[in-house]
Amino acid sequence: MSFEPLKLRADFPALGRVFDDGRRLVYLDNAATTQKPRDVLKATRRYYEESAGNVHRAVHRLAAEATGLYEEARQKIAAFIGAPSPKQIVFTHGATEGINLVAHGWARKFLNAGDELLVTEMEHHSNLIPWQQAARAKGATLRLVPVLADGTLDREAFRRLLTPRVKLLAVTHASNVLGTINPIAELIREAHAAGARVLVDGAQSVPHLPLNVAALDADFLVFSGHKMLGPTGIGVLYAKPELLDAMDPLLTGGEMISRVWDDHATWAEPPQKFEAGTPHIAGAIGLGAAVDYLAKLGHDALRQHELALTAYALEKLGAVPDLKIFGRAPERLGVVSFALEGVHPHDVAQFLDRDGLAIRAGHMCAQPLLRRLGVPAVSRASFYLYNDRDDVDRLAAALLAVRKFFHAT
Amino acid sequence: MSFEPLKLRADFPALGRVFDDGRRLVYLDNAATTQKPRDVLKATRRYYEESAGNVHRAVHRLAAEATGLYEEARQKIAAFIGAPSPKQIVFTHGATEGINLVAHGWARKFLNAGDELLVTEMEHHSNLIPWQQAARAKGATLRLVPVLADGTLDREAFRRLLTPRVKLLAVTHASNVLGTINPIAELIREAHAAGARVLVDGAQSVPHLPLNVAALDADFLVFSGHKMLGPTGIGVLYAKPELLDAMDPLLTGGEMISRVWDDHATWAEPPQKFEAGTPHIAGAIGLGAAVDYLAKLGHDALRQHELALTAYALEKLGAVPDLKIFGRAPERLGVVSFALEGVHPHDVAQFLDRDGLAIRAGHMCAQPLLRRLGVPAVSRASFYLYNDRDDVDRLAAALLAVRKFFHAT
Amino acid sequence: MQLDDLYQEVILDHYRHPRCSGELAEGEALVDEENPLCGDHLKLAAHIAGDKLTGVKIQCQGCAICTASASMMAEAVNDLPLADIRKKSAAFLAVLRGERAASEEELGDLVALRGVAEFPLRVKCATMPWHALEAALKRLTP
Amino acid sequence: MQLDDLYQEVILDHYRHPRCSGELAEGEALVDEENPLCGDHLKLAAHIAGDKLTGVKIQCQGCAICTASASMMAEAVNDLPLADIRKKSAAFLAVLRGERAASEEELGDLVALRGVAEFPLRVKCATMPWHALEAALKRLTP
Ligand SMILES: Cc1ncc(COP(=O)(O)O)c(C=O)c1O
Ligand SMILES: Cc1ncc(COP(=O)(O)O)c(C=O)c1O
Repeated sequence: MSFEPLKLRADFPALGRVFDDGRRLVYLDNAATTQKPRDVLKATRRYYEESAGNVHRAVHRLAAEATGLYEEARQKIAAFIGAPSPKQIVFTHGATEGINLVAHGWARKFLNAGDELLVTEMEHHSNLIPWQQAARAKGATLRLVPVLADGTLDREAFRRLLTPRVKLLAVTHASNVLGTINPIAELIREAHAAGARVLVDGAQSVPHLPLNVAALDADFLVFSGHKMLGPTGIGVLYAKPELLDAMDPLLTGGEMISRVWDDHATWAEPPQKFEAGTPHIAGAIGLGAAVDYLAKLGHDALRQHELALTAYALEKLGAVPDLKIFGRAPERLGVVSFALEGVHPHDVAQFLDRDGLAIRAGHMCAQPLLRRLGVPAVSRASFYLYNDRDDVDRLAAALLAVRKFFHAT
Repeated sequence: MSFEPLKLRADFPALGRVFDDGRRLVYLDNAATTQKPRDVLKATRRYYEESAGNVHRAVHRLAAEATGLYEEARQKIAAFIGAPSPKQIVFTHGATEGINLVAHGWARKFLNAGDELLVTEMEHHSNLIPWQQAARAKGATLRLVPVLADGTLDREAFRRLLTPRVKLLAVTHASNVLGTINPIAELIREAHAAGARVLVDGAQSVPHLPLNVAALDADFLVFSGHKMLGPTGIGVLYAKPELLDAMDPLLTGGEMISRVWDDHATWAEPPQKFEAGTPHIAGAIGLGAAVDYLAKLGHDALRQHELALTAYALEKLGAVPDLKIFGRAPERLGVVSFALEGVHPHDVAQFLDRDGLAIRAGHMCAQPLLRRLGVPAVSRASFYLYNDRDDVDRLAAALLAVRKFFHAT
Repeated sequence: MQLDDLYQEVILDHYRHPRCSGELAEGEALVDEENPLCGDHLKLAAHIAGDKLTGVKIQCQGCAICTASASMMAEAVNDLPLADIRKKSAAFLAVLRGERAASEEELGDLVALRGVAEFPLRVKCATMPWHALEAALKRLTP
Repeated sequence: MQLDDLYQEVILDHYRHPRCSGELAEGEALVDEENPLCGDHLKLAAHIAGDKLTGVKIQCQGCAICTASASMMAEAVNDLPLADIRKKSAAFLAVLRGERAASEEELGDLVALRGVAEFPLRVKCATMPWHALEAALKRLTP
């Protein structure tokens, strides 16, 4: 199938936006959040306009329909990531909440003093701070696998750090700064061989890469809907059944109980056990529609498109004088972080915004990584299915213009 | 202003629904979740179709607009409940998450063994189980204020239980089963006089009653957007500034930090400190629009309408033979729970559904209360701004029909 | 799907006059199941004689569907060989899950409950007694 | 609002050649502020002589707006009576918050930064040095 970003763009209302000066929006901040196709908006609207009942609670038709749509979304998502059962799909706020559920409900329950937690230097704050907190709460030690100069993990160091004391490896499948795709299958295999469980932060990978969680044998996987065409406020925690059974819930209250007495209560089976309170019904339904959209597109076709576009971008940006690109991993996402000598990333982003380009500037929620890169901030362009070479050309041209403005005057 | 439910109904797409048999939907499950007016759907759609950037992170226009809309929603909500500052408004999943944030971040930090927590027998599971868990974790004792036969709190018992050992009173402003509106201002005053903090569960009251959190002097207030015309997946925790400062965050990760090192991190100021990860941007914006809608309507006018409708409903349902109504508090919401002698509440709801009426049947997430009422389940009709006397008439007629079906044959 | 199909005369009859039904004393019940969503509550007693289940007695507090299902089940499985019970249970649950059509031959009176499959939120009401039975069998034949 | 208004020549000049700027040794800085959203980082040293602030020295790692604001601020407040500094700070912050119009008389060169008020997400970049100054004054005059 030939991939036609320009045609796909028509599915995304926001990408039709033209600014006052006549320039069209070039959206290159997809690693932060993506735009939403009409199908997703339609699915959530349909829920609100037709079936806006609560789930799992009433026998009237609105509630029955809502429950049906909500559980159907769970099934779609299970199929999308290759989960053996929809019961392994817990709906969360997003990747951050998913990690916290494990850091509280599993790590705080099963870690002992002297145990170790392993993360990497390229983690997003969301996959670092919850483990700092869990380690502190349990007297465990948190260690970071170093990142090499090319933006890949130091595999030697990883093996050295992977002692029998390590109870969990929490690692991002792909870096939101460097674009590096980690060899997740191998990491999982080695961690399992060493007796450690593995949590995969799929916030950046699930939207872009073919992934089968059962084949990978991941113990936990988290991701966010808003980074994969879905609504805000919804995400997923996948886990193996025995882990969901063993874990404690973090949030308690309505919907997650079996029986309740004055002084104690028993929990429902997973996934309900982890979904306290009225869930984000519209969000789950919207994420189901997003997954449909991505599945129809085909993960392999999407990957080929992004690979080609990224190669093109690296070539074009490589030709911009005084531009330094961070991360040169051979396996990478369409995420390119860079710095223009003598111009602060914020100023770069401000000028690009004037030209209609939306990129991100800042610490990318990865302060430890940026400290190692020796910069307080970077600029980042990140691509998705609706970006094309024209977008990259405009990015390169805008960067040349910024450089001229700051260097010339 | 005269209140015209029929006109208002036109603002709600779902309420235009007509079933296959030609009957229009009569939605009487508002205590579970409410329908959404066009304004709310429009506001969230506008975000997705025009300004779908992430918040607080980038300098491009989409992010700037998204941040502006998100923070504007916070301001609207602050004004709506009379919060002195928008910084006191923490966006959550919903009421359940808000209670859990306090049960973890405040109670687990400040409770000591031997301390007491006070709740009531009419609490929703969401305002009971988190305190059971906190009490257990800290060696504190949880006590329940009894409910009298008429559905009001036993104020004598309350005063007896309100010893200096009580560190927190967690109480619902209004019961989702009995409809009872608790004398919240007095409860807060007495609790404060005894040295206890007060968390108000406003899930049922904020959507229906005029409420000024500063005048009430509540320490914490939680509520859910989906029960007040807003989107799913969004809610609010309000707290006094010094409590937000003192509380620990429950979820950690991106967006809630100040600085991050390999082994520790510092937190941002409230409310960001409690909003880890990408927030439910569309949800917050939608809740802002819902609050606009309610404010335009006027809380007093809404209250008058619901009072009149409830009086009418109590009269009409009172005339249905063999129908027992639970709760006869003088101050009440438009929430009426009942049981039809010899017919299980589930069967009642099933028959009403056939007639186009959506009501709720079950334990209402209040098993301890239902145990006291001596029933395993009840049926519940709950009203909102778009319900009118015709809806009540249809309810009464449908109940008579159910009774006939089960009693006659 | 009409509601009258759901609430058939035979179902209402079992609801009003549950068979094999009675108060179960403390310790008498093999299982004590609750459907927390609706508050349905069921206790079941029985014992094994030879290859048969016998003395089935049920105390059920539930909706018409649940109560009738429990009553019809009790009648259907009492004094039946365990192997037949297992077959019947599998057949009934498959029909309720919508996995296959109901056969009167196989299910007897229980076919009256097939309509429940059309009401996804009520399926649990009808299957709960059978899950309780399965749990009881597990306890009786460890 | 044009970007050229934001990045005026005077701002770019301060960005490229920050005044009162230099490396601050360990322990020399009164405050060490960071804007965690962009990674802007600023240290400030100064002392009091009589009723004046003097010896203002700043080490700033930030965007053009932040660096220029810090530089212009340092120039504007060095050797100024504390009372005048407080007035200037309040005026500047009010302008940046969009609460009132900028007056060249009051703010001098600093008026060049008024355009930042039109870019809400950049306001922090311009105000951060002033918040650092306020923190420093608090430490110097407890
Ligand atoms: C009184 C009360 N408290 C708390 C809740 C929980 O709200 P949510 O499920 O939106 O978190 C509800 C609603 O179900 C309620 O009625
Ligand atoms: C690698 C990675 N992990 C986790 C997150 C957190 O995702 P969210 O903010 O949606 O919870 C992000 C996104 O910012 C990310 O890029």
